[in-house]
Amino acid sequence: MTHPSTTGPAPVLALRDISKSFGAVRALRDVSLELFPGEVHALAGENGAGKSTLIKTLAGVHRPDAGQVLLDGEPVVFSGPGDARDAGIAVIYQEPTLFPDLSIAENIFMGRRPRRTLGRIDHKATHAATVALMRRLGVDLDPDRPARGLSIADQQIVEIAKALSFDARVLIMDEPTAALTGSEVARLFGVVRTLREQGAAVLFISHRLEEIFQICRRVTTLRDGAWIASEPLAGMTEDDLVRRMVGRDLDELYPKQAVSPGEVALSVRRLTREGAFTDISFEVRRGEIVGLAGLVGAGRTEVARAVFGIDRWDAGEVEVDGRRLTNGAPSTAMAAGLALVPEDRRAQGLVMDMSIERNIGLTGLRTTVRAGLMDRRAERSRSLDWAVRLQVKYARIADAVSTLSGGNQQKVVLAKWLATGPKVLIVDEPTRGIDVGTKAEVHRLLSELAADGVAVLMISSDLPEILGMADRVLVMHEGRLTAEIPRSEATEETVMAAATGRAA
Amino acid sequence: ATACGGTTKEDVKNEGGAAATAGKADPNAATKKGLTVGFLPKQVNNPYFTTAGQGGEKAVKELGSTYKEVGPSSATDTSGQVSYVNTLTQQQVDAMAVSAQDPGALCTALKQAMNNGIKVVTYDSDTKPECRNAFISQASAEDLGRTEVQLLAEQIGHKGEIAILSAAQTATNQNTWIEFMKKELEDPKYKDMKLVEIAYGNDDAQTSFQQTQGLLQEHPNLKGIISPTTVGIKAAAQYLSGSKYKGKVKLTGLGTPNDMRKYVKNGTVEAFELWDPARLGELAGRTAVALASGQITGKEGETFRAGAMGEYTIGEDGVINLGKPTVFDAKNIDDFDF
Amino acid sequence: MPESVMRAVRWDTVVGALLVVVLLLSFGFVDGFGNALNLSFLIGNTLPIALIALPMTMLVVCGEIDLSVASTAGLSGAVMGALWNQGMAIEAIIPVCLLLGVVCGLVNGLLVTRLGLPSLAVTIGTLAAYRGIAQIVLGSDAVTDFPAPYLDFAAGRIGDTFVPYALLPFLALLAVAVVALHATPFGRSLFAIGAGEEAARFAGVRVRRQKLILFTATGLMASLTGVFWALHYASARYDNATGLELSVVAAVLLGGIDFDGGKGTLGGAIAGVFLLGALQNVMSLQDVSAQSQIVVTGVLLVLSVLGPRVARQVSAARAGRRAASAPVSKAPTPTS
Amino acid sequence: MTVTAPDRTPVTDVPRSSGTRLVDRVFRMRELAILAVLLVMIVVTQLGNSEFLSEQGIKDLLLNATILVLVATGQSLVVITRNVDLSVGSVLGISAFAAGTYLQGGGDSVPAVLLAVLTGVGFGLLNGLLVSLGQVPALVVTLGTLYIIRGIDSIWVGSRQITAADLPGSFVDFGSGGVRAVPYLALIALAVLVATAYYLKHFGSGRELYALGSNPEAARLAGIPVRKRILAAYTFCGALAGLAGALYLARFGNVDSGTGNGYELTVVSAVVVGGVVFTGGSGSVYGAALGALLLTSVNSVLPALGVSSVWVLAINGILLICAIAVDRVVALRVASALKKRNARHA
Ligand SMILES: Nc1ncnc2c1ncn2[C@@H]1O[C@H](COP(=O)(O)OP(=O)(O)OP(=O)(O)O)[C@@H](O)[C@H]1O
Ligand SMILES: Nc1ncnc2c1ncn2[C@@H]1O[C@H](COP(=O)(O)OP(=O)(O)OP(=O)(O)O)[C@@H](O)[C@H]1O
Ligand SMILES: [Mg+2]
Ligand SMILES: [Mg+2]
Repeated sequence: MTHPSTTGPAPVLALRDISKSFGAVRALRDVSLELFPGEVHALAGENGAGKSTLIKTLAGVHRPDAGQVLLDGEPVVFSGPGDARDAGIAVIYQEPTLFPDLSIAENIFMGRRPRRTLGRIDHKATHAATVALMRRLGVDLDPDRPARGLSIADQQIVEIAKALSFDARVLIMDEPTAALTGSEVARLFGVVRTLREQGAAVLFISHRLEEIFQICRRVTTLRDGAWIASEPLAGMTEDDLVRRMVGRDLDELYPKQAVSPGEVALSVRRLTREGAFTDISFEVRRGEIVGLAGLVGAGRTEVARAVFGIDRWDAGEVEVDGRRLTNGAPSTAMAAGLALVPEDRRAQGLVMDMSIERNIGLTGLRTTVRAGLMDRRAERSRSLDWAVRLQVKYARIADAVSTLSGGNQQKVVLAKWLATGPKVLIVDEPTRGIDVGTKAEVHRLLSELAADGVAVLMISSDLPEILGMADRVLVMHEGRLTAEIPRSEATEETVMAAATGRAA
Repeated sequence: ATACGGTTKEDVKNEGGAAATAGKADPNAATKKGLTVGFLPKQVNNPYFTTAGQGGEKAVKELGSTYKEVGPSSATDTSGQVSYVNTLTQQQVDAMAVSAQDPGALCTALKQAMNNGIKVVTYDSDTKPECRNAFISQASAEDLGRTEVQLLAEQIGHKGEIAILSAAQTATNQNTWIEFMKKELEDPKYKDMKLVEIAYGNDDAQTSFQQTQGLLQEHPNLKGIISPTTVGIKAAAQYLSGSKYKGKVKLTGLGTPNDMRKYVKNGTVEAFELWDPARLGELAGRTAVALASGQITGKEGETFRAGAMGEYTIGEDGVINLGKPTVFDAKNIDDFDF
Repeated sequence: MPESVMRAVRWDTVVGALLVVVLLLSFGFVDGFGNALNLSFLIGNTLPIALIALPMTMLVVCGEIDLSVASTAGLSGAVMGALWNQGMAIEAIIPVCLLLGVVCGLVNGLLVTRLGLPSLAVTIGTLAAYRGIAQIVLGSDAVTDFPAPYLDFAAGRIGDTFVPYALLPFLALLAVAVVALHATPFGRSLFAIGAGEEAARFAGVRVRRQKLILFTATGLMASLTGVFWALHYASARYDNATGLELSVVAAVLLGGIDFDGGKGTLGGAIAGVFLLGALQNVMSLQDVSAQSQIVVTGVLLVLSVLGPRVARQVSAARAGRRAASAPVSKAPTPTS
Repeated sequence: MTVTAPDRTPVTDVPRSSGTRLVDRVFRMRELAILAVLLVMIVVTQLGNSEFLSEQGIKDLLLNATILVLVATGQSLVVITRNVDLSVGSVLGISAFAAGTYLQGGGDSVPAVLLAVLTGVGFGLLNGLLVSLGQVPALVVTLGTLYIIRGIDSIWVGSRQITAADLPGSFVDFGSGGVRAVPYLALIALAVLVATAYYLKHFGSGRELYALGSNPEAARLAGIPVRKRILAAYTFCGALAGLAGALYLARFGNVDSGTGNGYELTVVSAVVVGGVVFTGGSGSVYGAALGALLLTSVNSVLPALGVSSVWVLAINGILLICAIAVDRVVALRVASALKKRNARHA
């Protein structure tokens, strides 16, 4: 295998010809990788390329079917995640793995808390250490609050804090930034740079290519479980990287079609939910894509949940196509033509143990019915249709969605809601964890839907995505709408100003 | 039928239920050998029923027949008992001796058994009379009820508040005895005694324990407790012996000598009574064989010889009385072992 | 191995097969098993468990449980007895009892769905409460004099066949339940609720309503069982059917219904019910003691969860070997 | 991408006054709710019957609770790990009989208690191995072992029984004796309870029990030895059930094949009433102990008030539901207070 010659020390961690299969799926085929101290190494590939599987193999979660893991040049066999941790490898998994009932501090220090005599836990020291970590990341999370109820972004931050607390030699991060906005990402990168200077090796996965270019020195690309290349990023362009990942040139990432908006499809008036958001009013017209921007925790998700009826609102009203929605009733919202692609795909978007087919079918329980009974053939063809349209990569449509890669799971969530043929589509972080190729596809799809007269409300923490796709941008700050910016005036500066509350 | 066309209790009463005991008794018929007699206690693994079963086994073997015992492992598993009746019917035993968990629930199954030519004897706890050929009563209910009151009255000097700690609220035999206790208390010589409460311990040690505690707390002037159940009296005795009430509150009722020996010796209990369960089982076994041999049919007035136990006469409703219960106290308790 | 075969080796099919094997062996080798009378005993005594197992399976599939079923049955039996003693007509009593069951189920359902209490805790509470009310209603009475036609219907069989009359309505109910669980949107949503309640809610499934319906149906079926029990055993007492909940739960678990929710089939549950019933019948006929029967039930339960797990590992190992040579699968093209 | 300064205020230098306060407070409030219910009940009873809180009365209350407290303590450890042990009643029964037979044969008290505990440990290990190695649903497995152990018990015991007369007098006296109103048995239970609670709060492996109940998958990824911990929880639960068996023998002086029958529901009720959540990860042994005390006290309160025993069962059930409802309402209140407090835009 040809690696570009690297100056400096020997690799701390290396994979040699690793293969791993799940049942009939060959997730990794003869993949090799070397991680050097003091470098940030990117791992790139489409959804389902095998990135997470590779990381789990490094972390001792999966035992490779063939091949070797080398630590400091010595072959090692990790019998479990504990072994990898003891070897100085810290991992942030793609999906947050917190203990909802334990405090944030306990989550961070689980298993290796500061001790007092007789092996008792030093609760005070744990608390202080957590405070210090939070300060380093520049966030304000109470170390004593339970992890239950944290937003995905906050969960991700706790995961990062957990990994940092190890002072590990090797830090592995599987899409740590997927749920974060610019400022948190910047903070994170600051910390990562410090670590790098201290000699740690970092393996970084992200579907946001600009982030890869921002912080990484080398990149390893995977395609369909196979190793494609390991090379320095210097001199590469985003297009080069995409070509490696996808094997072809990329379509335009933001294929926004110009549409002239029709009549009002979704109208939200003076909506208030105590403790979450206050006095929210806006309209979305047919054919329009409206972006909803804001910092993490601004309350965007809460607005979407309330509009769809998951949470009850305390005051205000919501209309879809002129029909008033009942407070707290998702089924009537659905009947009125509303669809919500939720932010947390694992808990809210999918029934993980159910098949792809049934998951997509779940939103069609009212339509794929004949004489009161399920019409299985209609259900299957509806599911297959959408799975294929969204290029979900799966072995069998009857497989549980839990066996899919993160990005493919996200596609199933989209499929499930697009299959309802909504009039108003609310998408909350629709491309979180989706690779560039598919992201372009999702954007094209949203754009087409809008062109067909669907009103789209797009919540996203990916500012370029908002700017690229939205006809209008609404901005929230601390539970209130602070700005409405037309496409022509929307720039990073104007949106961020409103999001941080600096502009009225 | 009533005006609205439904079937009510009245209609059923008018129909009347006649259970015919077919055939005619031949007192001189030979005792058949090689029969199979199935014993079906309320609960297997219950020491009381095991002792009774041993008596039955002795009798049946002596008469040259085969003894077998089946039964549910819980005393409240009525459906389990029903299916054991079905099983015995299915196995075509010649007679069965049943201690019924429920007077009505076994009826359908028992009648089915009788239709299949199987003789049915109940012992310890009866069913409705038409569902069996004969019932072996451990002692007349009247005797038991009245003597227990007499025993307690002597111990407390015919004066003071008393209470009863029974088993389950539905236990038929308990309820009959309690009725007779109340009747006995109507006698003027008990005018200074007052029955203040009947508590139910469900034949469960812990519940009986707590019910005893409750009785004592609620009635600080309580002088005596009657517990006509072996489980209840044992639990009450254990509680009393470890509490400040020991010796002050008298306890009597139905108990086995082995259970109660310790409490009689340490002064918690003066005297209590019981019939001999082994004799109860033996009589049940002999009656079953007599029925299967055609010596009796279960009609009132018929008599038969039950080996060394002597001659027995069938009373009203096919009831056969075992005899008077034995009273145990410090003097005689060591003569018994069951 | 062909996919269809692989998929057929699920625990519920195993239980079904086991039932068939037990029946065949018993017909062949156990004296007195095969005749019509015994079979009718077997079916009659198993029906109460089977009746409650129908709604219980659905409840468990959607991640809830109702331990108060036996008490509800006891309560409706007690009320039936009490009203009968009052001189009310049986034709009027039975609907009243069924209505009572609906109320009991509704109370459970409301406590679970409105207050958000765990159903295990709620129904342990109502298990005591309903039984207690039954005790207050009927006290120490045992009512046995129900009208003969009703008793005959509940305990009798069709001519000399092995078919108890009561089996026919049960089969009808079974058919309704199977269709409801496995072929309607309602049933589909139950599986979704059981496997991922929040995701189901986000998909517009009316979680609380579905659960309420199920609890109510469970109450109804429990009271129907109570009425049947009182007539079948010709005895209405407050402690009728005590402990039946554990038998139902054991049978349903044996049938491969996963208590975490979201998995299982009614066929499996009913096979589990009758497997236990048949085994008990056979063991009794063979003079196996009650104590040993308990052990057998326990061992079966443990095997019922260990079995599928071992099977899964074996088939996973096999699939792994196959995959080594197979090409990577791509997204298939749509078939329609 | 432009990076704007985060508007979040940095964390203040002074850490909030003490350790894991907030999470604890949630538990503590729930325990207080149960305690309040218990106290109200006792005060009302005392007003209605002055004998209730006499020395004997208090002793009885404590004695009644002892055995359930022990078993509930063990059970809550298992429930915290998102499992359950239904076989505790059977284990209690068989270990009580084991200790009894040993004593009957002229053995000493201490080895007898040890024998009971070891019997419990044995069955606890069996449960733990089946659940953790087989990775199968605990409910089914322990329902299975409930039947198996009960069956073995009744085959072994048959119709034998051990009565107070068979036991050394000192052993039986110990069962009902105590320091004034405080029975020895209650002191044993209290010691076990306090030690367990301390362990759960202050030791890493104790916290790990909560962690793996809260999110088993995450626990695996965090390198927690999941199987070992579950096995330990079951063994401990079994040991306490065994100990409870020995104490049962001392207290009631009577064991037969039915001892402990149906106890599992009572134990589960106590644990649930005590606020230990069945989906794992939260609850405390103090709560479970309070739940046990509440349940057994109800059984003493009603007879002491002269409520006919016909009503006891119904009232029991209704009280149980009220207790969990109160607990739930309190929990919801705390949660919403928590949310308000943490809302970043107050
Ligand atoms: N536990 C599992 N069982 C079966 N198949 C699995 C399992 N985990 C992963 N796979 C399969 O392995 C392949 C690689 O998945 P992996 O999660 O590594 O992808 P990824 O590169 O991380 O993708 P993404 O960018 O979407 O996160 C996919 O086809 C996936 O379906
Ligand atoms: N289910 C929940 N329980 C408790 N708190 C919650 C819950 N969901 C969100 N929150 C809190 O409410 C606040 C608003 O979160 P929300 O998710 O609405 O923000 P957002 O603008 O959508 O940000 P993002 O989605 O980027 O995290 C956050 O502080 C979050 O921690
Ligand atoms: Mg991934
Ligand atoms: Mg959000």
